[in-house]
Amino acid sequence: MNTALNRKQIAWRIAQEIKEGSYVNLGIGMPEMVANYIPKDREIVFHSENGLLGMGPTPDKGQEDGDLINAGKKPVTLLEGGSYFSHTDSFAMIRGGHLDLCVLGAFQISESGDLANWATLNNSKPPGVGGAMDLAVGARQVFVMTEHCTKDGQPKIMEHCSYPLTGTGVVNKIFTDLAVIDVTEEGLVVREKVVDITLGELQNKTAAALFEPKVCELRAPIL
Amino acid sequence: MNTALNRKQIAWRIAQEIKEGSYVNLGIGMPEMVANYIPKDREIVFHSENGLLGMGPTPDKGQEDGDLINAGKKPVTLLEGGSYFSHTDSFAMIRGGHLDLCVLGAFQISESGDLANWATLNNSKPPGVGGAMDLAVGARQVFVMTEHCTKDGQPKIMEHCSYPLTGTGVVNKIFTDLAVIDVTEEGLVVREKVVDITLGELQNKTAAALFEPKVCELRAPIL
Amino acid sequence: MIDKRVDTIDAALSGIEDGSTILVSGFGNAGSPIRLLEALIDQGAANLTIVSNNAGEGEFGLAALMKAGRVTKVICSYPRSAGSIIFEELYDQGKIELEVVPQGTLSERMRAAGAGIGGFFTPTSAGTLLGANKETREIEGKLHVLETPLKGDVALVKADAGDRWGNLTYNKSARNFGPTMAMAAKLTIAEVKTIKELGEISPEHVVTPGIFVDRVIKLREER
Amino acid sequence: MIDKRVDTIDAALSGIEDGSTILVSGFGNAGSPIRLLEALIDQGAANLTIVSNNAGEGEFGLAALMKAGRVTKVICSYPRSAGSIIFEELYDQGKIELEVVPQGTLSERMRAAGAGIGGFFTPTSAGTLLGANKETREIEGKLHVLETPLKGDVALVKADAGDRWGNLTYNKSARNFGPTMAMAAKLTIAEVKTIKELGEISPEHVVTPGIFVDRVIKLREER
Repeated sequence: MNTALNRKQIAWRIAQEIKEGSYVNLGIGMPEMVANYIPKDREIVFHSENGLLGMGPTPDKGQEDGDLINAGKKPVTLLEGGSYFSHTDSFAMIRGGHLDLCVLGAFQISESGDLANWATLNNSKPPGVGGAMDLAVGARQVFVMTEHCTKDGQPKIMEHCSYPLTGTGVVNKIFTDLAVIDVTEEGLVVREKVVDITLGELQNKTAAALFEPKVCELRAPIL
Repeated sequence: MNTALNRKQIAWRIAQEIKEGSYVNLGIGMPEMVANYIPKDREIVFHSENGLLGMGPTPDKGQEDGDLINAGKKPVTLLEGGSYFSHTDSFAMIRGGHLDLCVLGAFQISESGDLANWATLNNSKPPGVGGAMDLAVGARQVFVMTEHCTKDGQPKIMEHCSYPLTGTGVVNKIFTDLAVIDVTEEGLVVREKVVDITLGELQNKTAAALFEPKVCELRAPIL
Repeated sequence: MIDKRVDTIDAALSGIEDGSTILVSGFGNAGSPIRLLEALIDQGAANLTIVSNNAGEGEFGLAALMKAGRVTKVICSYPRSAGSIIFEELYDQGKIELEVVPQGTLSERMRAAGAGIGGFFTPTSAGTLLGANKETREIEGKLHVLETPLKGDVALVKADAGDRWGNLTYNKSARNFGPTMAMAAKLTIAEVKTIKELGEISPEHVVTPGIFVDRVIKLREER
Repeated sequence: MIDKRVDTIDAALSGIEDGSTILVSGFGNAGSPIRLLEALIDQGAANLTIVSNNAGEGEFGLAALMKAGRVTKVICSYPRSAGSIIFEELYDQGKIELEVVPQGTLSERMRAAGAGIGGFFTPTSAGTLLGANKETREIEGKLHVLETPLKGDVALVKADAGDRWGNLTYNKSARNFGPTMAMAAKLTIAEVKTIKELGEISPEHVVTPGIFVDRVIKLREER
């Protein structure tokens, strides 16, 4: 049996961590899935950097509006209580420290919380940064949502990132298919891991030292 | 016969100078009078630093609204096409060079266009600057509206201001009860003067060199 | 459920500590949170630094708070209003400190605090007394001074309507400093005339999105 | 009478010169002034620097202008959108220069240009490739980079409604860069869906006050 989480389950795990009343920006791609698993009794306000606060779910087929899209340029809706504003005001929210949380994807994360998620070493195509650097430095907390290793098995969590950085010392917590890891001043502290991997195996898949004062079981419902 | 202009007439003279479609801020006090003499066929948009564009005249008695005031904190109205905005946006207009013209009062003006209009040398009361420094550096053109001399006959136009400055090299044109003077890179150029003063007398009332390549008659209707 | 509405002035002002920097909206009386200011006397916080465009008038609102001896410093653009008697008395007695800031710089410094800007260069006040001790730099031929962000521990803001998410609208020129101060404080408390149901304020017309607001209290107009 | 409405696309685009820096609103297609961009091909201006969040998609709008060989440089946060084929082709052929700017910095740099800010410090991009050649400074323990204002010769902005004074409103998340770009250019041209009578847009709901807008043209929606 493999208890590694699938993407939906990582999204679910992150969603459990988001407090009632939080202002949250979900990065483009995988992190967007987090919105689907927010516990029903929690009211969360989602922010989108293109000028939305109170972003709601994908509209029903035929109800899409080209003027109402999210940062990934996909059609969304706006909840009651939501608001529209300019890019400048939107990034004032981000950069001014008004977002409680931002969830981002990552190519690499360092043990000191550096994040690399916008460019690789060999960019065959022109690199784009979008709002990643603003979100990384601006949000009060930055969660990373990622597979623990790359597709070819290379660690993504390492002593130092080799890819160009998005921000330095910005990541607070890493959620992978195998573990939940806090980035602390003392280093990477494993808070949870899936049952069928040993701490030794987890360390082998991680290119930075892991600390394990007290590790809980990482589990998610079938999704 | 004394042809020196009274305040209404100085205001009238300045009003003639304001072009159709201009965005104009009138400083608190004397400069506010300029609005009364804009030729009827010219549409001018008045800005007030407390967040108004398209400011209209004083409301009728009983129609005053404490939430609709000008920079001098007096009740005003808003014309059709006007808008309300925050102080930050209002000063973005001022400081970003979007106002065509600002008319300010002055304690002193130097021949290089320095303006002193917010504090004296002996401030018995705590000095306030308000928006004067922002307007002085931000407006595309700064007109000064002033008596040519102080009440006790001292020149207000001088080589160097002795009072604390509002801005350096900001004044473009000076309108007094006696003359209209351009501040140019070559110095102070008299464009107009009232008929019953000689150029020599005007120079005597001015503590900086005046140039007079071609002086026209300054006159205003009876007001 | 997110609910920023509070029922009592005590709840609205709870937690404001001695020594706080308090941003107070308003230009003259327009947009001044008079009731909150007067209730702050009972709340008891002392040793306050007040950031506001003016230094109060008469014996109500901000002036009453000053008269009660709670204010040790005022940061403003224009302390002398018609009837700023209390402030002038305290100032003459050396009982209150004054920092005069140009109006546009005052607003922009608070915006910088709200928008995560570490400092900015402006030509306003360059070459004047108010810019005298500031770092300067010539940019495109114009002398600029470096200004720092001005952050509040608390903002007391008067708005027109508010909802349970903290969205705010303002009335006419009473908008003035409200939107900027709401962004610039750790704790933003808004006094409103009307509480609206969520969604009643159009998302296109929200002026201050709820992310900037912590508490909303409905208060009767007093004057 | 002030009347910023123009009847033809030729009149709207007249005077745009070779070598201009053009600010183009929009986030993906939302708020992109597609018709104006395509008409700019006929207008003939070449050697353009385009400032826009993205680098066009498909073969319409911005992409069409690029395909016509009129664009020598793009300043954007995210050149690679779904279908940014034309840009990528030109980039690979070395026919177009690219400057990647973090999205929030892009918007804030234009706001600085519009608001008369000579430069500002931001932590965004500090310690990364994009901040590598910039002046840095540690402010409150955080590394900041100095960013300069980004001014346009022209802004092409898509709004929702406009009036003869140039007041604009926007639709939903199509607001994005419009209000900021309108402030930041010498010549701002707005494409609107509806022309309103003066006063029909409530002064409380104007998003871009007319002072920032030079020309308004009503264009049919194309897509």
